[in-house]
Amino acid sequence: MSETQKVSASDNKRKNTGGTTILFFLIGVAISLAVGWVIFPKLLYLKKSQPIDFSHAVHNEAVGDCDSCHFFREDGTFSGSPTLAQCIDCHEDVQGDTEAEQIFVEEYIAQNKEVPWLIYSKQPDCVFFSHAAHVKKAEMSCESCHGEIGTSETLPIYEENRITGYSRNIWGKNIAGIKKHTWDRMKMDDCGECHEEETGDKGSCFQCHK
Amino acid sequence: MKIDRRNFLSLGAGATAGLAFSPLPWKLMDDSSIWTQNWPWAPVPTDGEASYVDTVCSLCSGGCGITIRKIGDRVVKAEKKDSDNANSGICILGLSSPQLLYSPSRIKTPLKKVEDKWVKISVKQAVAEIAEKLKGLRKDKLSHTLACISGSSAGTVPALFERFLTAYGSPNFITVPSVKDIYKLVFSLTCGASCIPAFDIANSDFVVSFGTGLLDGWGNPAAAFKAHSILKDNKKQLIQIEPRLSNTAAKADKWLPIIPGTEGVLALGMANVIIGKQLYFNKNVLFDSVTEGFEEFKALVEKDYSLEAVSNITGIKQEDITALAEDFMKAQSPVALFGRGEGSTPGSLHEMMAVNFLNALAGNFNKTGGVYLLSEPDYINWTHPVLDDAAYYNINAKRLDGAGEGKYFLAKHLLNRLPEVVNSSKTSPINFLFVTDSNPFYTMADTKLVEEAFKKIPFIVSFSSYMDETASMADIILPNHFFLERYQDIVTTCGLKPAVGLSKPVVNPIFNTIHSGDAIISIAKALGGTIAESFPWDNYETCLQETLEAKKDVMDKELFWIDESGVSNAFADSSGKFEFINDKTRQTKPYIFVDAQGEKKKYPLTLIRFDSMRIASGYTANSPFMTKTVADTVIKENDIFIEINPKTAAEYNLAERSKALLTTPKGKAQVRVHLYEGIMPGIISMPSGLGHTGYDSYLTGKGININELIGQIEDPASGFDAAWGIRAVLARV
Amino acid sequence: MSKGSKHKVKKFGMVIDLDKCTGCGACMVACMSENNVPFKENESKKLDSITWMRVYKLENGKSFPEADICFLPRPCMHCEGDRGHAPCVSVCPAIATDYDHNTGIVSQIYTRCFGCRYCMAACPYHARYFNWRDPVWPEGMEKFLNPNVSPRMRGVVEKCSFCHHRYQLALDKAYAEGRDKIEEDEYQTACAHACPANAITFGDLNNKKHSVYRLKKNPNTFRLLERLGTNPKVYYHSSREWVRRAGDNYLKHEAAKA
Amino acid sequence: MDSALIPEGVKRCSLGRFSVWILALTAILLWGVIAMLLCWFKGLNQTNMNDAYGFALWIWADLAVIALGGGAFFTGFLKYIVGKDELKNIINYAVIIGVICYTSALLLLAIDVGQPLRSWFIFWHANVHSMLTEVAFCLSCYLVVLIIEFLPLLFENPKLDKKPFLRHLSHNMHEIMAVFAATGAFLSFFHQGSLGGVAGVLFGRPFAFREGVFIWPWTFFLFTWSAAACGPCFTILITRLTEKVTNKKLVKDNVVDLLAKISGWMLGTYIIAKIFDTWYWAAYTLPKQGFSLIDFYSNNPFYGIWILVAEIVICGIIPAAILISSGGRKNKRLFMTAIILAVIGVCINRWVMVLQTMAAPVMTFEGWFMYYPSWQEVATTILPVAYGAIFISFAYRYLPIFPQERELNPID
Repeated sequence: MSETQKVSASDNKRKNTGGTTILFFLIGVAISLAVGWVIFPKLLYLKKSQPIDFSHAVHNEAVGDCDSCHFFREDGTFSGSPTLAQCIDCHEDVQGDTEAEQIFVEEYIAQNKEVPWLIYSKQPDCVFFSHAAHVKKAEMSCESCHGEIGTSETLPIYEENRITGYSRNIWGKNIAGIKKHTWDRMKMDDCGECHEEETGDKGSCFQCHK
Repeated sequence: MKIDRRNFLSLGAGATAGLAFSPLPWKLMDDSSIWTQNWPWAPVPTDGEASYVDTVCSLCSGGCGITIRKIGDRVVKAEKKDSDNANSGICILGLSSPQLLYSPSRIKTPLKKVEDKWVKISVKQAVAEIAEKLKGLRKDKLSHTLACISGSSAGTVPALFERFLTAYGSPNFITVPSVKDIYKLVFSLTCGASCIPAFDIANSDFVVSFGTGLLDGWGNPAAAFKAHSILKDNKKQLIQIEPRLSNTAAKADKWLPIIPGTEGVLALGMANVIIGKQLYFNKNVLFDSVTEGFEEFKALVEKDYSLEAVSNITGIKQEDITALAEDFMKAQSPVALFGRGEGSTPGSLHEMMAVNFLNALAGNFNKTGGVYLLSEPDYINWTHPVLDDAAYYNINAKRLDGAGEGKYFLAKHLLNRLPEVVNSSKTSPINFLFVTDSNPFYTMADTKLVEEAFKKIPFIVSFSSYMDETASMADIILPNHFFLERYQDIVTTCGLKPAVGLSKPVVNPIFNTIHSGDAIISIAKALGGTIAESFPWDNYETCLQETLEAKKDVMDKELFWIDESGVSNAFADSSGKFEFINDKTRQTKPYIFVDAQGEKKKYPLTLIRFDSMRIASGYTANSPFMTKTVADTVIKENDIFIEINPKTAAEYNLAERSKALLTTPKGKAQVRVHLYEGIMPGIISMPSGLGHTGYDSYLTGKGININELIGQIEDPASGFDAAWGIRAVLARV
Repeated sequence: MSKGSKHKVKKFGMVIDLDKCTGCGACMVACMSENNVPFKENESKKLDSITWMRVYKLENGKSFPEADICFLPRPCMHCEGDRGHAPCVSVCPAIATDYDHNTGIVSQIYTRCFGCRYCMAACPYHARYFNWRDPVWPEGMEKFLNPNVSPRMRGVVEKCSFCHHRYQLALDKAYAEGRDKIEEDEYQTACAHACPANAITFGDLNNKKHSVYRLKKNPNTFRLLERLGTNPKVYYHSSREWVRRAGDNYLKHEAAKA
Repeated sequence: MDSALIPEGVKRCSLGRFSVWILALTAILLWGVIAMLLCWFKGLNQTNMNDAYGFALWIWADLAVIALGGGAFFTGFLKYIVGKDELKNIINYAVIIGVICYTSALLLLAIDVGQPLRSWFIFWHANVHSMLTEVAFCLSCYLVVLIIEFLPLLFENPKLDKKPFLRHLSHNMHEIMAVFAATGAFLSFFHQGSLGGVAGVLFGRPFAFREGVFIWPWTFFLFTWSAAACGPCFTILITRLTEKVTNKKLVKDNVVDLLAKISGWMLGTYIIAKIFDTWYWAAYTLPKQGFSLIDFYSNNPFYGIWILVAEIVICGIIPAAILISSGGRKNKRLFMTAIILAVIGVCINRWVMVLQTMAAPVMTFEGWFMYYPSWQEVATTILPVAYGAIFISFAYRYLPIFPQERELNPID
């Protein structure tokens, strides 16, 4: 908008206005998009470190299988994260030379304190997830839902949604809800999607709710 | 470039448009709704490994085998034990045990009353203080002024308390009476030996119940229910005789409303029909070889219990009486039940004996479907406590309640006499009182009198787990573990075969409480001398282990040890026969049935109590869940309802839900009115078990304790409380 | 339910013997204890008192001494309606309740429900309850909460689920043991299991081996409000004619269903 | 002070007087807002609803305001589709009343649900079988239509009218208003009907249940019909009320007369259908379920046969007869009586379909359930009335609602 151009005052005003209006509109859009896509997710999730840096890889090598630590109980329920009592079996004393193990033995084993593990895939209380139905009946592998966590050297940062208190892994890492793997997102629709594929039917409410 | 208002509007519009294309509003909308799934103020139960622990419920005397479901170290559910064992079952009270375990009215630590306020003290301190006081009493040669009120007389814990009193030098161990005491009396008087009856209801084909609350809490409720269901399956008859259409009456094949207090008359009237028509010949039992005193009995019923007289007294038609007597005798295996309601009051000895004569006439003793006469499990074989001179001298002092002597020669304990004895003395004859496993201040009739007596007693130690009415009157409370936290042997006599059950700790004690067995052992040890010597056990658990010996292994596995040996030692008396009338019974001046207290003119109505499974009226009080099941025609807000026949209500100008003032010779209470066609005109009824002043906000202040309105009537024959009601009057408010 | 395997549809239901029911209320407490049903200080306002299982007291309307009463436990009827269109299921605007064609159980999902209460208006049995307030467990009492049932929040509807979680747990056990099927006694509702009078029988109405299959065929068996077409799965048994008649509405001259 | 905002050629009261009036209304509004907040923050225990009354005063109010707001769609239908052009003189007001009624309905629903933060589930997790889903969708869509219908009027405010963009927008919108009116009529037909369906499909509730065609019970059609009949009556009632308050004639009699005549015929035909429906229900539907008509009008302290007579005869046949006869319409007193009775009639109908349905026992061993609302329920139900009055006050003051106002009230 050159000032040398001879245009009537009113025209000038209108043009100026039209241009800036659009410009401001676009700025507004840009700000919102930036806030929504970049800043908001950062604010929404509280990052938490696990109490101990646990290496699945090391343990997997030592015990050989997932179900050595994550096993089914006699009544068919799944034990989930190991309790201190299980860990003590091997870790009564420091075995290796890692700092993590030392912390574990000194702060937890010695004080008989359960480790407050943060569970990435913990479903809300209203969900009844049957490991038996998936692992025993449908013979699915752990990896098909949990991915490669079993071979990881270190534990990822746990992200807790500040509003809901749930793990970010449930709603999905990607804020847009895009997923590539089964374990990228664990919302109800994801359960339904797989159920529909495998059984031809999303299932009834009570199949997974309690 | 000038920035004006328009630019800002534009910026805002852009921002708004942009937001719609960002995840922010949508994610917030979703997250806010997810937030409502788990509001921070709503609890999320922690998950863990499930485990099941079997134990024996001791919330009532039934002693059912139950299974406790645990998650981690939490108790989440009580269930009936899946087993064919006759003793496994559960009732509404047993199902409440998780709530009772975690109840806010639990006493969390030993307490001492200092200037009318509770002060927390340690177990050690409590034991030391109690021992100190008791030492002083003994020094003053007043050891016999120690008394103990115990909820039960069976099992090791009551035995320890009784032993303590003996070793200390007091004869005043008193148990809370129930219909079982009368049962024992009836049979020891007529069959000659100490035995307890077991009514084989399930196998009977004709059950006549004289007001027995078979389905209202009598005996072991779970077992009684099972037996009733078997009756139904086999299409056998149940006849219920009582003035109110109780739950039992409602389930019965026939309900015969009777003027309350005349049940014994009916029984003797039936006996007259049976004898007159010689119906007993069919039964082939009434030979002189098996009974004594029959001719005398026959003469008595023929003289005083003609059909016409009985009909007039009981309000039951003559033909109904005849039919009932005939049907009873026609049946293969008839049985007559006695003891009113759930059996918390002993009742009139003569009434019970009268009904039991029907069993005798039917010759159903020790027969399938009849009455089994069994001996009580006898497994506590401790050496006699060591007595020093002080103890020896005082142990032979007269019992305060007078039981076992003079006109009370039949009774062993007479708790009902205690208030009168205490109140009539200038200073309390009891200086020190232990209250264990019972809540006498609440459960005894004539609350005012009881309160006066309790206030007069200088020092009371309560062993209650709950802040109940008696505990709140105590000076020191040494709270017992809840039954899910402790070992204890439970003698169950309500089943077919007497059994000893083992309550096992399911969880570690959650509060700073102490097992009453351990408490009494500690007190004994603190007193030293022969008293300590009398308690050689380190703690209660070793005592129990040593007492039960090999039985404990059986009980650990099976929960129950069943005394197969002691089936019956009945008829071990001198004659070896059933004695209708003998020297002992002649002493009790036959057949005076207890009437209600109060002038008929001033109090034209009769108030009776009714028992309900949904309201626990004994030592254990209602859980919040149980109170939740109580109908709004029983309790509304804090108002209690009395049941009244619409005809009677009309006479008093009372409508449904009207407020009325209920007056009895013993007290007054404001009540509401529930019109009920299932109650005899002229009779009003009120549930027992309400009107607590102790416990928590889920129970306190709801309704009225019927014991405040009913006085006790000493049964002339036995000395037990035989009151079944009281005369009353209503006035519209 | 893997593809191809012949899957027999189950239809869980109850037969309640009213001749045996003593009205003791054990089923109510068993249910409340099992299902984390909240309680409050005053529960005498019965229209604001959550009782998934409620025992009604029926009266025959006659005067003393012909008066008679009968107790009738009322869980959710798990109506099948017409092919799964239970009165409550089809009205729910947000699919917070559904009819499971594999089990015949009508669900209620507390986290989906937004509290419009249309289902309560639809249910003639008053089997549905609303959380008018936040549930509160006094300090310490939250310890007995069952982790297999999620506690409800205020503002949602809840009702009897036939203890569906017990079915889930039984299935889990079966799967872990390499079984597909569960036995009759492996899945029993809390009320049926607790009933001291054995008045409640629970099982698969489609399974000839289950007791309910036989019991429901007794001529003295009836269902509540059958004439409305709700097609409930809870059957009642009574030898008393007046009780059977009380199960449904009849015009004065009509005879009750045999 | 606000003269720039007041349309040309009309007279309005002083700003001071207006402020006092608005303040008074705001006080009532605030009372409602407090009750509303109580319900939101403390929960629905603030109401007297209970497990027998899942639906109560609010749902009645919802159904009633939507029926009364039906004047908007039906007047629009008559003007734009049928071509009754005179009605342009009242359509603006009908639309405004519609907007008020429908926003009120949504507000009440937002208070009524136990979990307001989840209320969007009705759209996201919609159950196609539920009448309530149909209601929610049609109601929201129709509210959008109503707002679109209202916007041009808003832009006619002298201040806004100066913006060329808005003026053009307003003009163009006017031109395509027929399309919106048609859409509105269509949507209204469905949601008015589905509201009838809400009660009519309850086959567990014999009092409400009606047979019907395909998926729609007869109440579906009866509700639409009654809304079309009584909605315009409400528009007329509010118009007359406004005239009374402003002390001005705002709409010519011929316009009102036309609308009233159509309403009369609608009401007349509706009431015939309603009588037929009641007869069929009593004679065929109920006996099949073991009930007789009198079961629903006896044994309780309130619901007697009088309510049926009141609904059908007093508030149905009588007003219909008055409105159909030109003599009846000419007589001012009779006319207003008829209009008021018609409005009451539809409210009674909605009341019984909700409240009496809840009250009547279905299981033989239950009794009638009686209910009275808590103050919080009453306050939140009055809230929309205050809000509506404020809305109308502002609209009347600043918008040229009544095209005939200038002509009828010339400024000297």
